Amino acid sequence: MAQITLIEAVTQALAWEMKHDPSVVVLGEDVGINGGVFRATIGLLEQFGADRVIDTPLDETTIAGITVGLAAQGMKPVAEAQFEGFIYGMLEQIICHAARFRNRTRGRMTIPAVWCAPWGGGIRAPEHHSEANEALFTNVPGLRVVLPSSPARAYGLLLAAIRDPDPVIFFEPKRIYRQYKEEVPDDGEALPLDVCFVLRDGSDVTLVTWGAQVKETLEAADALAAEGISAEVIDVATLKPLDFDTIHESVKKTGRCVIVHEAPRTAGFGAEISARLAEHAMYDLVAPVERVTGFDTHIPLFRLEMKYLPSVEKIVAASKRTLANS
Amino acid sequence: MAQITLIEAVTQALAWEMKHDPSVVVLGEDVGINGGVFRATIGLLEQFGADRVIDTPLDETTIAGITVGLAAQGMKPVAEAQFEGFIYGMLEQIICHAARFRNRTRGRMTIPAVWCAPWGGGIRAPEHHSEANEALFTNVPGLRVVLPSSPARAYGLLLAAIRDPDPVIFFEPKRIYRQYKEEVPDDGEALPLDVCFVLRDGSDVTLVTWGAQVKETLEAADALAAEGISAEVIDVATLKPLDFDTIHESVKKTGRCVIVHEAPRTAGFGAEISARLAEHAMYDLVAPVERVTGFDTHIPLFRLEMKYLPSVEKIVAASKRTLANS
Amino acid sequence: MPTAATFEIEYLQFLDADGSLVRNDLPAFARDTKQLVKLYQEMLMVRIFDGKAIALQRTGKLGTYAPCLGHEATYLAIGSAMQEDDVFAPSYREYGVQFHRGVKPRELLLYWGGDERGSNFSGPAHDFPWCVPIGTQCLHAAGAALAFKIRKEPRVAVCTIGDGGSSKADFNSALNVAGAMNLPLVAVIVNNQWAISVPRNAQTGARTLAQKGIAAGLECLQVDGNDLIAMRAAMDYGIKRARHGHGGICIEAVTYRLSDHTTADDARRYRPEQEVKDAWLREPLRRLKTYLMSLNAWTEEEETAWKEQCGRYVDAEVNAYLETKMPPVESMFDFTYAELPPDLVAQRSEVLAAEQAKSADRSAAAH
Amino acid sequence: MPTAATFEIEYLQFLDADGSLVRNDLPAFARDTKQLVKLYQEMLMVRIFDGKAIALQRTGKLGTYAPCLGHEATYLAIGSAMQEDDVFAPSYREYGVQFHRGVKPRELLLYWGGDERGSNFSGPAHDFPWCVPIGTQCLHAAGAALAFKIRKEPRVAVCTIGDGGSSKADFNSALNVAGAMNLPLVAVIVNNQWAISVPRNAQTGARTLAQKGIAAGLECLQVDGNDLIAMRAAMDYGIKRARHGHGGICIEAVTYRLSDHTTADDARRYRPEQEVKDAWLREPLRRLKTYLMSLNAWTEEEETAWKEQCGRYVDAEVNAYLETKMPPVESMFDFTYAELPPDLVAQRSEVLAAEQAKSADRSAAAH
Ligand SMILES: Cc1ncc(C[n+]2csc(CCOP(=O)(O)OP(=O)(O)O)c2C)c(N)n1
Ligand SMILES: Cc1ncc(C[n+]2csc(CCOP(=O)(O)OP(=O)(O)O)c2C)c(N)n1
Ligand SMILES: [Mg+2]
Ligand SMILES: [Mg+2]
Repeated sequence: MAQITLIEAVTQALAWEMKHDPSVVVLGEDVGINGGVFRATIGLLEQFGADRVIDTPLDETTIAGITVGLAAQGMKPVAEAQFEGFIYGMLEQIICHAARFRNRTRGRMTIPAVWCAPWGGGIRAPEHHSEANEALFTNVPGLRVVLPSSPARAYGLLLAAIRDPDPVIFFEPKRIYRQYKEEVPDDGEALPLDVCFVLRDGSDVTLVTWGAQVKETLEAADALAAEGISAEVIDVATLKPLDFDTIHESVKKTGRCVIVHEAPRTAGFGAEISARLAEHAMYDLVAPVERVTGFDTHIPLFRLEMKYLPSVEKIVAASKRTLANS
Repeated sequence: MAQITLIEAVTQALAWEMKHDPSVVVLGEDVGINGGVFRATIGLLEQFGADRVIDTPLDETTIAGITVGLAAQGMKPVAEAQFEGFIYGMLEQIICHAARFRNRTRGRMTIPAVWCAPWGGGIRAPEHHSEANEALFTNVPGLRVVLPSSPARAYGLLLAAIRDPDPVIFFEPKRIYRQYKEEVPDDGEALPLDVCFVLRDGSDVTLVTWGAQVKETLEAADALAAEGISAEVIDVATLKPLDFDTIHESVKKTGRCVIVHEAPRTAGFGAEISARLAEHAMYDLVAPVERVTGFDTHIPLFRLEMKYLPSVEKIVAASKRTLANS
Repeated sequence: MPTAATFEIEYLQFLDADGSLVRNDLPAFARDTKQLVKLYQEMLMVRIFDGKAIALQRTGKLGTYAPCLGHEATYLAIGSAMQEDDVFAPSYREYGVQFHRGVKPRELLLYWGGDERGSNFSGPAHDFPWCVPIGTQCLHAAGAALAFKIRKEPRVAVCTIGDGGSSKADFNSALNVAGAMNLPLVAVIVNNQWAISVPRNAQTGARTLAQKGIAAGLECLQVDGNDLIAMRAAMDYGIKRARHGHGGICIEAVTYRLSDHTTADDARRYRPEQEVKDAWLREPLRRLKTYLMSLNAWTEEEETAWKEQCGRYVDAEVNAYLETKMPPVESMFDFTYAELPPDLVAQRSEVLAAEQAKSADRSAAAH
Repeated sequence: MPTAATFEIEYLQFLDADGSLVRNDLPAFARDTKQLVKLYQEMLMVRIFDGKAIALQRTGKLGTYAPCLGHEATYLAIGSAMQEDDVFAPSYREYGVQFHRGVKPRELLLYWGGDERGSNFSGPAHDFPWCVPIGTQCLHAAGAALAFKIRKEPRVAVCTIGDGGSSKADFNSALNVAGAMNLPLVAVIVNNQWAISVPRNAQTGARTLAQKGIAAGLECLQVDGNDLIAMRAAMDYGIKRARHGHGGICIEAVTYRLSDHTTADDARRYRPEQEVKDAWLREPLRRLKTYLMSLNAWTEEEETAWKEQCGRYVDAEVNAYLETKMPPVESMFDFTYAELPPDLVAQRSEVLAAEQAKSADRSAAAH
């Protein structure tokens, strides 16, 4: 069995599902002969033809709107925004229609579609290629918001996203597209879309994160371990609907929580997790919740972007503060 | 001095500023001869002419984009989305450009523009006319998000919004457009854009809200008072940037906090306030924070919408829970 | 200079405002006067329903309502030209099309009455629901057309949009993708001259709205939208081309909004009375009636009888609407996802508990 | 059938691919060979800069870079036709326009080098910065044009967009509002045949891209974008009309992207080599050079000397770029708002403290 990267896992999942479900089509800019600017769709055109691997005109409004139309008429479209920073033209269709058709029509018409986009910073890209804008979607009822952080989870969660009867926003952490390889059996096994993944058990502090920050967070856990601090690491994976129980169980055990994400802090999705802890885990917490996040500024162009993103250092420091405080 | 409603205060502020600053223009759909579908711009066309009160083609992308262009070239545009539910076509321009021009150009080019929209539910309107989607904007650096809840604050905050050198999202709680009248001197006095307003002093519990829910929250405070419970009521007014100090000071005093908003709960802006309390006021809180909000569903069409919106009952019940818990 | 491209847009009319034929190449369907009578009857039914709906709103029995007074010919032409398995993507006032396709007046009333169940209607299950965000439905139709093309189904997607909506980015995107992918899309611009208070000329500098299709490389046609025969001929032409793989078309139906924009609007604020008076001289029913009577295919007696029949039918539908029970409160949760996630399950039972408590109180109070 | 409207789109070319005149009505400016020589020199300078920038990226001294190889004539025509107080709204590769308007190569390099300070450039302060979200700049130009109209300033706004970008909703919205409001907007579609890997024909079914303007009621013109003379004549025409209140124009400049899309792209994945070879035969510099030499207005010696001069100039700019210090870390906060709100003040000092701590550690370690 081959070892593959996160982005290869995305391709593998697309190929599996297209092979087994003729209603699945992929559409977007440069997804065809070019195989996507990150090669997420490489080989699909050759395998499935131009009817199912569709290069659209350059217009996100078009992509989002025909995706809704396709899904409403029995197809299962996987629409790509070339970068998360170009998804804004899709929002009217996603928020007004994809997220609402089931409710609007009392279930008569539904939108089983996936919107994919490379997500997040840290790859020295030009402006608008480094956003973390998941908070645009997490307050919208009817959507699922998914962010895999490993090849295996990318494969299993994307399969689940495509099979899900409701619209799913699937953000791909581009910074770790090729961070490492792992064995991902191409067996069509989906992963659940409603659970957080505990990546590392610990007893002193719970580190909650998603996307590319899983890398720094796990490294921080190692660093803490070296100092005798046992950190539990949770990859939220599906932000919406949120599996709060898994996070709560962990905090009951550790009494401490550090939330890590690269989006700006204020009204980032970390706030929801922190809020739920405040509301449901107040008596479990022995120290205030900490958030290690991007600042409330735009992510800078790449000369400074690493100063903006959460770092192992910052995560370690925040974790120690939760321990100092008690 | 005349007594005016909230929407009349909006018109009064627009007229004052247009009279005193020739660079101010108003643009949107039906803002001209029709005076806006809620009459927010009534009389402005007659007073200031078609060059400054501009009926645009029916396209929110157009409105938002030319607003950025106008502002970048020395005008102070006030752009109207006819309803908050039609603002999505404006997001690419607001998020990618209005919010970023100052940063992108190191201050060379700035966007002193205001985006207004009637906001929120409860007026028995058709679909898409009742959203509370402030969370789309509160995670976006570079924006201000303002929600007045009285005629006087509508007047003072709108003046401040137009004069502010940065882009401001100004949501008008349409349900209370005509709830009551009060004296609002037309003196061009702006109110600060960086403070919460304490509408009622109290010692037992802090009720934090914004927009139309200020009405129910004040009524809830009365109801609580009748039972001997003293509730402090805070109108956040400017959600972003957030004046957390005022909220924190109040919670230091009361030890309890109930956050009320009509947007869906998960990842609504209430989460940010709750999170900050968890992080900075943990030792002040004697009971878990409560959120009384819209459900994580779409606001229903009007037959059920009042069942969706926060009510005096729900606010009172939540407040009592915070007292029971301690 | 050498010429890169030239374009011509034709104007189609058969029946003038007075109901006389302006050309003699009547299409086949129009020679079947029975069918014309049937369509005229449906137009009349729509108009009677429309008036009734406004009355309901005025008496507080309906929410805001968008009338379709003056659009009847355009709508019945579209409805009758489409096949059942074609897909229709409307905006919010194309009742004539929808009634013809099986949507019930009671369902329409439920929708404007603030009840989602109205959009779960008896028309074709593949037809799109009413669409409030202007222009967005056109891309749904384009997506449907793409699905047909992918699945090699001989089906056509039809969308309607207003003159104002023809300015919306989405509409132009829909035309463009239809041209780029050669999709079976029939886009009809229902140019009723007004977008609420904004006149057609403030929307664009284009001489015709039909020419919006030129930008997308589509066939373009301007039609007298008050002339059922011309409008039906245009639809037959466009649908046939599309169904046979010859691509999309942009049809401008020139008509007039004889009513306020909605019951929440007062057109007298912005529209000259004289313009409306003149428009009444061009309205679609009168001219078709004149024409049919000139053929002795329709009489005043039949008209009176039919109006009464429509009245009874509409009244029955209105009563069915008025008798519809409130939707259960939990229904606001039940269609958010196929399966309710834990958060929603909790919120749902919270609401149910509160409701039960209340009714308990009420019945307690009753005793 | 009666005709509702007809349209014609002309194609403008003076110099063919071999540098011979195809028409004899040379515009006045083109008779001034000195000026043509100067513009040719600027085109050459842009090309030399372009190659240098690619080399910088390949050696890790620059981030992703978008070359403009092949677009030089279009860009210099636009730049030289505009007045200083006109406003330019580019996408991301219109360096020829911008250099002509005073932007420094070092600033351009700073931008692609990941430093916001590059957009605070020495060109006209009212010119828009590079715009990555495709199409959005066209509405900025329309807004600028509206500001000019409101203030009654005889200024023109010029925007450029790619063939791919001409599909973007915003572009069509910009054309439409320009037509509806009669704005002084000159929209230039730089049709270089490719949008990354998507060929022009996959973008639209329209025969020309110029005809996108017909939907908006604008003047439309298709031009050989590799012919400096034709392109400049088209710009002069469009700008003059706009400046005198006759409204907007949509100009399609037909050219070719001789390079990869950006340094992150590999066009060999999707584009036939032969097509590129053929395109080189039509490229803009060769034909203009041939023409100028045929007039004895330019020699190989001058060419060599000028190339060396460009080389020295570009090297100096590159060094200035390479020597630019890192921006201070706190600068990431300082331009978020005119005045920093408390949250940002706190976050800013947090960062500064961390930086100071680090450098303290470092110097401690050093001892
Ligand atoms: C995206 C969006 N913006 C604004 C509105 C508010 N609105 C509803 S109808 C309307 C005018 C539509 O005019 P037109 O397209 O000509 O259609 P008509 O109502 O005349 O049939 C407007 C502005 C909306 N529904 N959607
Ligand atoms: C809104 C948006 N979507 C997608 C992209 C990614 N992207 C950057 S350039 C490009 C192709 C542009 O092609 P074209 O408009 O022809 O301009 P060219 O690069 O050929 O000059 C794409 C898809 C973007 N920058 N913005
Ligand atoms: Mg209309
Ligand atoms: Mg191109």
